[in-house]
Amino acid sequence: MDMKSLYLLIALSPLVGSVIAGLFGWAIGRRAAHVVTILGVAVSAVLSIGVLKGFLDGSTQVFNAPVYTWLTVGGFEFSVGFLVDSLTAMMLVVVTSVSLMVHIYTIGYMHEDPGYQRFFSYISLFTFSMLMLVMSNNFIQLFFGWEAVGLVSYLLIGFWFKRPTAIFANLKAFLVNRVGDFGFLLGIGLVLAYFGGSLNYSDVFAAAPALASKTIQIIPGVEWSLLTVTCILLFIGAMGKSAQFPLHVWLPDSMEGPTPISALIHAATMVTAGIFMVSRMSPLFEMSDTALNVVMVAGSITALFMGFLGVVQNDIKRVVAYSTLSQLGYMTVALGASAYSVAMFHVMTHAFFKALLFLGAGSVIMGMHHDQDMRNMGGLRKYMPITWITSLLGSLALIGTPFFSGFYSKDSIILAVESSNLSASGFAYFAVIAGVFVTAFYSFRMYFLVFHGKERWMENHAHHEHHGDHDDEEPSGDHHHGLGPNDKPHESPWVVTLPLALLAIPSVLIGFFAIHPLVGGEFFNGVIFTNLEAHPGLEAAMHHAHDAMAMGLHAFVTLPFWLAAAGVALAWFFYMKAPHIPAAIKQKFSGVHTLLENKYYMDELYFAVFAKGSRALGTFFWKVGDMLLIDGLLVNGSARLVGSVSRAVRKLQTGFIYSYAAVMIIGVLVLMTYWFKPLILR
Amino acid sequence: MSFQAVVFYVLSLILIVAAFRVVTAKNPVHAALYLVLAFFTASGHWLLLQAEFLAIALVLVYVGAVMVLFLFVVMMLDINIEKLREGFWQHFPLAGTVALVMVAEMVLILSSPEANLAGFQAGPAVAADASNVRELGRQLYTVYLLPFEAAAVVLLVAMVAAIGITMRKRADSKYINPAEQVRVRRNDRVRMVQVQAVKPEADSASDINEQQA
Amino acid sequence: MLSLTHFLVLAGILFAISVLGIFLNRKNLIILLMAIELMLLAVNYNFIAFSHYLSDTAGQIFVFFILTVAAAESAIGLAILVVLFRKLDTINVEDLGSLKG
Amino acid sequence: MFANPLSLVIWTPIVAGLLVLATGGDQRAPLARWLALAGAVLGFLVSLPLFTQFDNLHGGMQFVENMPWIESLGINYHLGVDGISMLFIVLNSFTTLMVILAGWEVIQKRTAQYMAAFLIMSGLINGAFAALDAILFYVFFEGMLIPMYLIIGVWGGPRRVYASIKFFLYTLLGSLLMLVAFIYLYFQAGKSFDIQAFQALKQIPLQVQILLFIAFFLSFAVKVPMWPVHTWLPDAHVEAPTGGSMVLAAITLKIGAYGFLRFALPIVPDASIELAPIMVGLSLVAVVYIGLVALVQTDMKKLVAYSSISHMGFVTLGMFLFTGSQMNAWAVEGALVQMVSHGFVSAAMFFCIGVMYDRVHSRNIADYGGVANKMPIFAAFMMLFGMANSGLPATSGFVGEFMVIMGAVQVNFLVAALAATTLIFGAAYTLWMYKRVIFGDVDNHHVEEMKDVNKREFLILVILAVTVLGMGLYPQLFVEKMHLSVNELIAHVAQSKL
Repeated sequence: MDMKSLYLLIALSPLVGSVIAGLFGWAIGRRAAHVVTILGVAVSAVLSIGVLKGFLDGSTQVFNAPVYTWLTVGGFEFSVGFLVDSLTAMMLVVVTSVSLMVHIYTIGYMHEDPGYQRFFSYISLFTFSMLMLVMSNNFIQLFFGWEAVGLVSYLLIGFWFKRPTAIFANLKAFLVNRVGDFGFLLGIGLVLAYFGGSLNYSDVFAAAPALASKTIQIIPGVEWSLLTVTCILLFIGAMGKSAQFPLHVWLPDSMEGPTPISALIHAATMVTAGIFMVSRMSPLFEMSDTALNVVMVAGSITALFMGFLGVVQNDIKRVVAYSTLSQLGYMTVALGASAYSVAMFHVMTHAFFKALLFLGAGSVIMGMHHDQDMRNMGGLRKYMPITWITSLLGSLALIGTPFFSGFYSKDSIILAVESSNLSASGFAYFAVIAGVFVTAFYSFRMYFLVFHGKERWMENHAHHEHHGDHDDEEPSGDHHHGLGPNDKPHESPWVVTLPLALLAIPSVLIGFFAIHPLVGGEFFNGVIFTNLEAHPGLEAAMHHAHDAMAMGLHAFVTLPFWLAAAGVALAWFFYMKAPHIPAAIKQKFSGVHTLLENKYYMDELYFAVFAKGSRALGTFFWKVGDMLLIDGLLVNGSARLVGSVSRAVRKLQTGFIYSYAAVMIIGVLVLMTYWFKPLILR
Repeated sequence: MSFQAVVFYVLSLILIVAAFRVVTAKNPVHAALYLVLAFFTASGHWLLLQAEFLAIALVLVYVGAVMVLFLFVVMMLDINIEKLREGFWQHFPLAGTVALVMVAEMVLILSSPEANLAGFQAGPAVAADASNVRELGRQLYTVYLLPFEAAAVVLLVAMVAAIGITMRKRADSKYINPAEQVRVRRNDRVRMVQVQAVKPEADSASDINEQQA
Repeated sequence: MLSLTHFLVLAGILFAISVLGIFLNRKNLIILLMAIELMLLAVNYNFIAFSHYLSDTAGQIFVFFILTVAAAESAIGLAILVVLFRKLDTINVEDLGSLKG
Repeated sequence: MFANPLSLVIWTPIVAGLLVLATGGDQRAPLARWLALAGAVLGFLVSLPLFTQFDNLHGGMQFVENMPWIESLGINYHLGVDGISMLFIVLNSFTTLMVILAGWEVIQKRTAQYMAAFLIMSGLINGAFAALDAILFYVFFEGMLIPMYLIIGVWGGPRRVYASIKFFLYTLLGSLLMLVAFIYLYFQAGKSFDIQAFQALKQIPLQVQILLFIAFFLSFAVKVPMWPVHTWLPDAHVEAPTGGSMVLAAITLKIGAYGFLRFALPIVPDASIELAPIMVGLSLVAVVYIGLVALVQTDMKKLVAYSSISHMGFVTLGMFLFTGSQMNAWAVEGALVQMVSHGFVSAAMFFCIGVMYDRVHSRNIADYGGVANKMPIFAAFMMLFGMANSGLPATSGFVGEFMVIMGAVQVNFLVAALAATTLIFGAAYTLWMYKRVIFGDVDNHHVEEMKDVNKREFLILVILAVTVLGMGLYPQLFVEKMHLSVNELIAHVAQSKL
């Protein structure tokens, strides 16, 4: 089987599963639906692992060939084609393995949901789109995968379309993604227009060096470097997809969707598409420092400020969501420091432990009968041992405890940022360091609130006041008002705990083993291009990456480790020893707290400016522009004008002869004077 | 002042007074008679201009026929004059000014040098025996034959129209339309009926009484 | 010596008087018809004067045709007057406003 | 295999229409319907050889027919079709078939006349696209209005009379000046109304060219519709029956844009170049301004009507992107693809609204809510068409817009940026409408009683979905037909005629 059909099989098998489950789901029943989809994803997972192994031991070469011509116009040819190299191979494995775990997990989670087959069809359709995005060898197919992924996330967030908050969140997600795609499409336009007239990566990267100094006048008279504009536009696309600072508002709301998709889409795969795209475009980004600065600033803002928000959340899924946002910020900062391989490394490790945390949160929610409010939880470690252990491992990986995978990737990022010479690297370094403390604090706040301390669902069940968030229950059939005073949360079935265990392993070990080849070694050579002279950031990270064990041991003396430890200690002290202190702080700094509570009022700002603004503008254009001016004045206006003119003229017909005679005579007189004017006035 | 000028001015004076009286007469009959006077003076003028045939035609046609027609109509319709005269004089100022302006303009135009009317000298004296009528007749039947025939048609049309408009169908006339008589068919008029040759017996007499009752 | 202007001025005055007539009696149709006859007379004047001074009989022939037309016109005018009177019992122009716009 | 396919494509629907008309009153409605369906299918089959036997390697006119019609004036029955117009004839026959199917049980009163009107209109539209003689084009161009006027006027909604009169007058007034232009050109081209003779004219001073362009602009801008003269379209759509809306959106708008390509650009190239910035400006207004207006509509049909104006704004934008005197090949082919794809997508959207209207008899978004609970299959199809309407890749909606934006970036980045905002507005108004209508809980008892699509509706939805997806996944099939014709047009327009 030649490589092309192998890759076709990898890409298309989830699609086949999705189509069968989607169109014939009602016919083949629930079991067959999930079997078919899991089979599809499993096939592509196994094959992808084979491909990755091939790349690791150097046996498979880079594959770059078109599959079919989509469109030829004006001499240019657009085709759907595959480019599989080490970067793609890694992403293939990440996407397919996480997707497989989520598929298995969903069997348990969506057990009673009526839209069972539909859900399975959607998540395997998502896997197909993600694979197409990752394996594309040109911008068109990348854009196709980009939008298809946006569409499926729209479908999945709004999966329970009965819930008004869900359908609001999915519209918001799609539109914000579309804003990102708007910038992305313009970036592709520039690439097509100026980079040698082709959209294949290879040709574009070949044409890029020659355009280093080329400038473009978007606003007449202002010269901007073409590369900077293109890279910033492409990054806008990445911002939309990976929820970076200005376009991050949709990710927290996307928790409306069922938990499996939060794990799959909003933690592991879709949100990393932006990071993948930027590292794929590394040859372009390397040539424009301003773009890298923009990337770094956006990343650091997201990393730090979204971390703060994680601290005040009471809904378990939202805490994890904000932690995703913050970790994405870390990856973007790494991109900014042109440490693309480190960013991709963090993508991989993060995919595993974040998916683990999400699924763990999902299993806690199932245990608590779909009550997501952490204030009703506590001391679950006695009832849900596996979930407890795996969530603990996930949290440890997240905060970067040495030897865990999170540590290796996060610390490499910190090292890279520390030694980056970009103007924004100072602020970025501060943000990243402060982020470590904040991440540690909120992740262990969650850990202690959920797994340790008193079983609060018994005490305050009486006054089950309505807490802030409106998205707490899913209407999926079963009763959803949390545990009664005397119910006991039970451990989730094996279908749920197995994926947790399977995900826990890579969350702990993968960092140790993968740091050397990915960061230190030449796994990404030829794929990711880093201009080390100009941007030394990666140098430091690579230097440490040679010996994982040494890096781990050395960590105990470095600043990030102590910050993390301080974060954990503070969280333990606040939520175990003296639970009244957080409430006191909340009173004292109530202003700050409400600010954080309302997510810096970003949502309200966007809603007011964009949603209300465009509606107001639209109404103005419609009412004044169309109705009043064009319709009222021109169209009906002219009709009324003709009417009134004819009414006026009608009065002239008096019906009496003498008035006609008089008019005739006066007419003669006027004519006479007019014609003979020269004679008369002589 | 040659004799002609004197005659011209006298006749013009009469003409203008007559014309003025025509339009301002209270009684339409007076107006008609003044108009007759105006026509007579006009034919006098035309004789001055050696247009004898037309002068006579004017008298014959206009005064003879048209004015008679007017008088006939005026007499026939009993028009209450007072109603017609209401507000007669209140329009005079406006009418007067319009007329005056018109006269003034004409005079100005005619007397201005550009109109070089002076160029029109009186033609050579027409030979004594030259007959205006023969000349006119020759022209009519040679050069203007078509317009002449057209004029004849116009008159015919006028005649037919006048009759057509004013014709009234008398209600009581026993006029029979011969075309309808011709179209009558046999069975419209004749009907075959089966009648018994024998007179029915006495018993039927009682029926007749009943019918009459 | 009589020149063309005399006759033209006279015709002008006649024409002006008939205009005066039309303006003046707005209600009496017959006077209106007479004023029109007067106007035609004025026009004939001009023709005759020009024909005389240009010694070209065309003018006179044209007057001949004007006479025929004038006769026809007055005939039909009076016929309409008669029918009008028969229908509406009045020839007062005020009452004839039925063709109002 | 056909002697003259073009005449067949024009006259078969018309004859079929007359036959259907002959079936008379409503008691024989089924006969009228089946006859109409046969006519439409025949019309479509006859138009297929145009597509299959079309020679991609020949840019000029194909299937040409030329017979004298009125010798004294030099007008002849001259037909011909090239890469630009052929697609529309096939699209028109296809849409007529869809419309006949769509209006099957929906139209109860005067069914025969309804079906006949569509068939006759289909013939007239084919004529307009195939005509190569100016007067023949004008006759079909005006003739096309009458059936549409009747369709809106007779089977329309409450304010149908106002809408149909407005539609008719708007288009008619627009096109009168065009006739004047034809007559001027008639004399310039030495007593002949042949369009190719017009195009071949060499010396036309700029001043005259601008006047001619304005004449063509007035007539075609109304049809497209471009921004200031577009207000007839929402009214016409709101009042037209489902079938009427489908044809109006799918085909009649294309005549205007086709007119620009066939008349305005080749005959008066210098004026087109001179006035291109204005046209681009108007098109951008159409994309952005109308996009925003569509956002706030409360009536579904009005919303889709405004959205089709916004999409057609892309078409006119694509045609008038000049770099120097060179038209942009990308943008022109993008415009043509956008026209064809908009034909499918907007017809499908109107059909969906028609399906819902047949069940609830209301077009207001507020009267709906939670339709997905009752009509899941329909909701899936509407999702596909909604996504196509907002230009999602892999659907036909994306192809045209993508090519126009790519062309626009080469010409002027700001223009491309403004045009690209359609991605956001398009998605915003379509999906917001979709959310309020389809998603959510069942809103009221009307929605409660809605039954899912029946066999006939399902068939139409499947066919339209196949076309929309097919064109999205493999647009090459359509684009390769138009390459040479577009290149010839570009080369022709590049030569100045001053």
